[in-house]
Amino acid sequence: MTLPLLSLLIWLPIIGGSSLLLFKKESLAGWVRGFALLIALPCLGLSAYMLHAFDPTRWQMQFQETHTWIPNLNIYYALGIDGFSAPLIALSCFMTLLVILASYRSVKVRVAEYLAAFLIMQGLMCGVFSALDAVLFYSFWEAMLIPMFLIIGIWGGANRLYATMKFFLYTFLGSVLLLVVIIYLQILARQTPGIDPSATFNILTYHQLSLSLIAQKWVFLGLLIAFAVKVPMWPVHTWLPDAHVEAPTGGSVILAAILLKMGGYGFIRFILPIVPNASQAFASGMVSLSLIAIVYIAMIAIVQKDMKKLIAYSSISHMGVVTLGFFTVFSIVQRSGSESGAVMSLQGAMVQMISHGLVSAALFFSIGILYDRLHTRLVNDYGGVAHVMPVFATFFMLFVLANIGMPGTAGFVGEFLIIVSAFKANIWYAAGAATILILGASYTLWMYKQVIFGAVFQPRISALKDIQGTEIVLLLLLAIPILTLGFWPAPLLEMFKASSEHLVGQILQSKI
Amino acid sequence: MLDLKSLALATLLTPLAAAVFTGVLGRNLSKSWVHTLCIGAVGVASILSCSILTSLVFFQTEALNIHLYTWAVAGDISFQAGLLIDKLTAAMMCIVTFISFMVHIYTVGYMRDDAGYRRFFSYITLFTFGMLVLVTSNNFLQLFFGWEMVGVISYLLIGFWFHKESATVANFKAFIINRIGDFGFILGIAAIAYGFGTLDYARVFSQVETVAVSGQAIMLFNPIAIPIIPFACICLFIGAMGKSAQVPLHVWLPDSMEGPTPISALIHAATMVTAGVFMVARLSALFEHSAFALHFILLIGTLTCLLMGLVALVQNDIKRIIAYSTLSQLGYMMIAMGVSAYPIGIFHLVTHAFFKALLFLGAGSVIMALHHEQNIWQMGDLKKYMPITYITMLIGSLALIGFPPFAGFYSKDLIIEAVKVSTMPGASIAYYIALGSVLITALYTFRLFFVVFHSKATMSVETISHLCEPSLNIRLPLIVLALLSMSAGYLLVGPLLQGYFNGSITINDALHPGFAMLQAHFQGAFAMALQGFWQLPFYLSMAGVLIAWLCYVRYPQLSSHIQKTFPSLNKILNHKFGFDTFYEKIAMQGMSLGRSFWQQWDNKLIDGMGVNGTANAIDHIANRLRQFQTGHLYHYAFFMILGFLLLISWMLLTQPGVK
Amino acid sequence: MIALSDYLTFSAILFGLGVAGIFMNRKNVITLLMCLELILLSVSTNFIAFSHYLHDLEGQLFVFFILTVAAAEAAIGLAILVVLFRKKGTINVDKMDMLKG
Amino acid sequence: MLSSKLSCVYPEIWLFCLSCLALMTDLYLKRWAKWTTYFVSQAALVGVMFFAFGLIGKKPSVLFYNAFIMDDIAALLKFMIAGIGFFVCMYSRKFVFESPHYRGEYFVLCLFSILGMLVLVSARSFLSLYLGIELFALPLYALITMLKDDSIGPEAAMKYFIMGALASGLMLYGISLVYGITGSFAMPEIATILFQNPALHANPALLFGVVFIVAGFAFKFGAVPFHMWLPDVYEGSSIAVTLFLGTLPKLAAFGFAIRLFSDTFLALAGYWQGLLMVMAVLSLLIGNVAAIAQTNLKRMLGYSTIAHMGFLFLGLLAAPQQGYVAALNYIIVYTLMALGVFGILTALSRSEYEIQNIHDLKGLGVRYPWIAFLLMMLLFSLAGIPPFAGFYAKLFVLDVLMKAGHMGLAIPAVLLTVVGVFYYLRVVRVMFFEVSDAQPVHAYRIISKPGVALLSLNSLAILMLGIFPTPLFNVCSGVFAWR
Repeated sequence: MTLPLLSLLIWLPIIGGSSLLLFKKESLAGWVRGFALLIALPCLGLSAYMLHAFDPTRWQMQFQETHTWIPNLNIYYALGIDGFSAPLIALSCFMTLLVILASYRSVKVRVAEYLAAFLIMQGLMCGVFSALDAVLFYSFWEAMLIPMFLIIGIWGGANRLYATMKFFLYTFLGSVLLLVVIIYLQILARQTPGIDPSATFNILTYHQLSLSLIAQKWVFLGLLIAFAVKVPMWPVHTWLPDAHVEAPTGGSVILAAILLKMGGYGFIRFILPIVPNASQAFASGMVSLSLIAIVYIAMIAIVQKDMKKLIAYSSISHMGVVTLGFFTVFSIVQRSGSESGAVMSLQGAMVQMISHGLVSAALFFSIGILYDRLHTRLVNDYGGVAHVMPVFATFFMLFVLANIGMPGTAGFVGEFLIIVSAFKANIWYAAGAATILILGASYTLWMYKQVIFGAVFQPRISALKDIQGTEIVLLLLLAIPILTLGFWPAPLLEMFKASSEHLVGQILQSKI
Repeated sequence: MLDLKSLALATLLTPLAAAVFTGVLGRNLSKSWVHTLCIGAVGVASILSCSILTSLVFFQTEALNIHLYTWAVAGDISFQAGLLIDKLTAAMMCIVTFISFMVHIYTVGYMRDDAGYRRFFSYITLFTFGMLVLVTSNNFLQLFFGWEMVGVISYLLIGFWFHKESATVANFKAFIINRIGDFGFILGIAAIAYGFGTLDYARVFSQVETVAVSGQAIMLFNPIAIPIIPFACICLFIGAMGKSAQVPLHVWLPDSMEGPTPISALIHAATMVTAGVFMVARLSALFEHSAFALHFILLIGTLTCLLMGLVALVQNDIKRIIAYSTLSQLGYMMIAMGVSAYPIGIFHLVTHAFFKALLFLGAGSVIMALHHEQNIWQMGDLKKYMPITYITMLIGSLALIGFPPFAGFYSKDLIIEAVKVSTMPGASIAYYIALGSVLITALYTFRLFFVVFHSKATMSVETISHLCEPSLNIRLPLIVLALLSMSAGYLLVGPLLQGYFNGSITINDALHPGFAMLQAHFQGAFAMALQGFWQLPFYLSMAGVLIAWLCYVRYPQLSSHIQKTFPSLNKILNHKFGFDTFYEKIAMQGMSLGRSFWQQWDNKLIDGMGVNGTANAIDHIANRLRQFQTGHLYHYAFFMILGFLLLISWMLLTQPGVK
Repeated sequence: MIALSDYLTFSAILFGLGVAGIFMNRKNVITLLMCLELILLSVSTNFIAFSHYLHDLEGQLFVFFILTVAAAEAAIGLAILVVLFRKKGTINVDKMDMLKG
Repeated sequence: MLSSKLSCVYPEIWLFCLSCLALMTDLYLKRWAKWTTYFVSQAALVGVMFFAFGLIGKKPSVLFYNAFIMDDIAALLKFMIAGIGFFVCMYSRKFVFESPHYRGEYFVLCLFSILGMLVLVSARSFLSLYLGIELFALPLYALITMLKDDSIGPEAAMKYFIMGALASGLMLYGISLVYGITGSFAMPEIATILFQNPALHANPALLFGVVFIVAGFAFKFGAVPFHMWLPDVYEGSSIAVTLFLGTLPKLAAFGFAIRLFSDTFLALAGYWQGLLMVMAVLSLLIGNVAAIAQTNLKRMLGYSTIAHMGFLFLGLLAAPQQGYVAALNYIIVYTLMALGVFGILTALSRSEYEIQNIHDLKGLGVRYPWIAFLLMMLLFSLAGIPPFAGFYAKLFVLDVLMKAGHMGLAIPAVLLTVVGVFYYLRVVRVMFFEVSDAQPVHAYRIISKPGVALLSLNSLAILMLGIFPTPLFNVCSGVFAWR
């Protein structure tokens, strides 16, 4: 019997996290942290093993597990990963570990609940990325909201009541239509001859369904609302800045690093392969929305005074590049006639997701480090931090550079590939995407300048202590993959290759 | 002897290792360890570069073009990191490592008392690595890597004294303006990838003909399409405009003088800012296929050359004057590129590196001696106190104005000749402007020189009492660079015109015969220098010197009189032609646009009306609904009956069977 | 001979009066109880009429049960009324509006 | 033969006997009255559970001159009613005992009401149906006035009473019309007549009758527009009574629905489905939206009940077989959730200080983290968020609904669910996020260990039924299998 790797990745943290809830005494906090690490580390190990054992040359689902769950409705506990999901799972495990590490310094109250929430969330995130059954997917997808809601609500900032409600309702509103679409598709699957009647809720079955254009358009819109809110795309992005600002550091990190990626993942797992014709029909609209997100949101980021809000807007802008990468594929193929450009675009978008996950997390951790010390996120409350926290300033510089897409950091790879491939579609797409070079640099470096540079005017800044111990480890753990990806993204791209090629093949096949 | 690959790798990695080592462990090392390590590393790199050059020139080693590793494979394009070592590269490597070496030595003295001593060394050594990556790249992507890397280090170094607001504003500005250039650059790379399917120089160059003939074009708007090569060239050149500070993307360079003087010499005069020139030369095979792009380059180069020279006339900060001079000289280099005289442009790059580094270092020496006073009007009569600085500065100035047979003479004269013989339309205008700029160059150079060294001393007595020559490690680079500023042109002009760059720079002689004609007319360096005394540029520069002497030494009131006579001209020049104001306005507009996006659209429209609006509407409806629940039994009963009637009528209206 | 429809009309009128009484009366709770009785009586009339015309005894049987239940209902209703009066001091329908919204 | 048939009514007989016994003990055993009444009641309910469980899976049998049927659905519902009644009594025991207004009749009335429910779910004739309904409703009117000293209790009781009587009057009128057309009270016979005479379908008198009966039925569920009593009654009764009202009647009403729609008027499905549709949409809309504006927790839960009944109707109207299965699953899960929520509120309340407002729960997450956590799970389940049972119940309903082609109903249903999420979250928010350093708003009762264990069992059951929804679903489809 083979190891049920994916199930372990899902249930180990969930069960472990739930058991943490038994140790609520504040005096046990140290043990609880150790125990949480003891759960998170093997998970990371398992995910590393998964990446190692994963065969990137195959697009088929790997490590598949199928068990009966709700047989009356043909709902199965079906798991499996392909090149798209494997790195995202690893990223989830990695980020949770970092969040636990970060909690050593920044979380002092209700430690057990805090760590439990994150561990449970880790399991759910892995579940989202590995579920092959649509209902299972939806269950994980929605269940994720609960721990996040609590994290923001309990450990969040002053305006958390508004932010949590907004976060939950916004994303929930998006996903209820997903449920309707899932059920609709499974009804269709039942009626379609030649479809395995026992797999009518399977996402891969949905990929094979043929749909009329009008049906595709409705399905597209239903799915779009769910995923666009999560990504988030303009104009349904307004929950993110509020949620980020109010969330504790760990919450912001997971929100930016993983939650947003679930939206992007939804696009490649659902929208593109299930309704390719509708995607094509709406592609130019989607591209426009992405470009608006890139430019408009970046311009908003420029005028932000709150660091977290700034990075939140920056996240939206960067995710705009991802959606741009997804939806330029159609015109790339149309203009250049070759599929390889489209493959590059998808690969670029996926790399952008991973790199943005790392970079935004790193930035939020950095802001969290400052926040732990001064308890303010306003740019103007800082200045001259480099004098007293040189090591921190160095790391922060690296992350800032990664955020503005500096070659040699992870942030560059995805943006570069998407600009290069978008050029094949339309020069203006590429030009629009490339504005992120200028605008991104403007707001990020402006923040860096205000916070890190300058003279020290306030005594409380001169009293700051530089980072040490776990904080250095934390930032180092983020810096290493950011630089590695920047200088050698080949393995990651290789990971996405077979799946991207397969996906391009799928979306070019008319389903009408 | 080691093979070229190992040599090149060693050249690249030695500075990197030293930089990383000092960067990570610097705080635990003593100052002498740090500078020994860094100077050693750059010295080694410099020697290795020379040996590469030697092996290419004297041992006729084949140029090296290899892949080191695959950066990524995406779609059908394989992005690889690699090395291209040919004579152009080797020349650039030598210049970079050598000037860097000089600046390293100079820094020991200049930054002696600075708290960020170790950091500074780490940065400039890393910069050397970045610059080497840039010049040794064999593909566009790696070029961009180096390009951005030096940009970042330049950013860090301009803001080296980050406690100064002006420094952090300047480095922010520098970065953003460079990013505008990068915007073009990356689109250019994308265009190359689109048109050629590869980013490898060699493979791109080998396909240039095919692509040019194929008529592949980029659709801008529906009827308007631009062929791929001109488009790519223009875009790439926009990148070069950012890095090489060409009008209108030049505004960052004068501000970058906020950084310590050694980096002004190294980065903002000798090496990084010339990267754009290098790039155009490197890609000559591509640019040769686009007359349009060459015209564009010529136009931009000419504008930069003239306008920035004019601005230099009214500056009062010693470093800023030299910075504007750098801009003007970069304009010259671009003019050379524009008329397809790439080797001459590179030649000017080399000589300029020597004498401009010299001038900056000399200025640094003056600034040090005067305790960081940079206003030339607070100086004067320094020749008495600083003879070595005086002499080396004089040599540098003469080289700059192109006094035969100093280095600048050869390169500048050749550029002017090349423009003169160019057959491009509009080249004649460029020629006259280039000539005029010779006069301007001489004027601002010697204005600076006379005011600083000859005019009456305006410093306080106390300052004067401390005035003395700087220490040896500052004097040494000055002297070495002065020697080179005198001799480099004489030594190098021969090999240059005898085809040194054949094979690494492509010129279509049929279309652009200028360089070939110059080669044909060349009769030796000495003869050329002699001829130089009888030619127009010489007289113009002498006139410039004379005017400067009259205005600033002989009749010091004259300059203010001229200023009063032409107030509007003075105003324009003092406003630097309004470029800064223009950018500020754009930035302000952008900010207010962003604010309105945020407050009007995001907060008011999407959130206020859309999100919260929906919530409020539902809340409102809810409160309305509550009012129906009056609490009165008779209302309840009434609604019940009403509902019952509703059900009945619904059934009667909608159901089949009941007609 | 009285036709079935006459009975039905009669009982419908009774029923309508009962229902109308419930939502038109705003004064006294006791009136409401009476209206309820009226409704039950109208229903009983219906049952008996149908029972007669269908020649089926079950309908009349049903009426017995209705009468029994009506008695129980009235008992409970009056009991509640007593409590209400004790707690509130009034049995005015208009005054029963503490619970609303 | 008789004995085996009689065994089908063992639950009712047992319950009736023990109810009387409880009444007696309460009357005569002064000193131990509280406990004996309680234990007798619990024994009664356990007995019903035992007998009903034994009847599940047996062949349907008909008794009392076709007035009473014992089939799987009846057995299951009886089992559930008794089981939940058992929990209701346990949850409310402490609160009830401590109340200064305690009367032994509390348990007795509960038992009699449950007896009515048992009769109702087994009804095979309109006569037994009517008697069941009245028997189950009349004790409730009395219950509502109990355990309280204020005037809103009687007010709520009076409103419920008048409205309930009006509703049963409407229903009786409907029954009389149906009787007049078909000449029968027996449900299967009416069904047969309707199947055999399609011409009757267009008879306005019959249709009026159906609408009258549906109105009576909708009143029991509290579906819009027959819902007005529900929030008032929830608010006006003592929390222990709300606990009873909020759970058991829904199961009984479901039995009513099955008898009505499946056993009697199946032939008229095209007609009553339209009615259910209107009521479902209105219930979802008004229930969810009006709940938002509430500050009183019980009232809010009342409106939320209305919304849930709307969702249930969606299942009922969808399709005969699968629709009932989904609806049954939904009602069972809903009842368990409501049981948990009201149970926790009852357990936390003290008779002198009942939990009334949402605000009263402020800081519960700090002082009783575990209880708050359980309540949170239940609320998320009510909101329909996976992995709790509430979501899967909704999923099954949506599935059948859309399979029946009612896409246009599914979309408003899910959108209104989003509105619903808002007020459930608000409670969670109050419990966990609004931490006040000031004195507690409300001095909660300390819940005993066994009490916590019971509540945990209840809430975790919701979680487990979410993670493993199949067993319950299989039971639900099992009881409809023979049809």
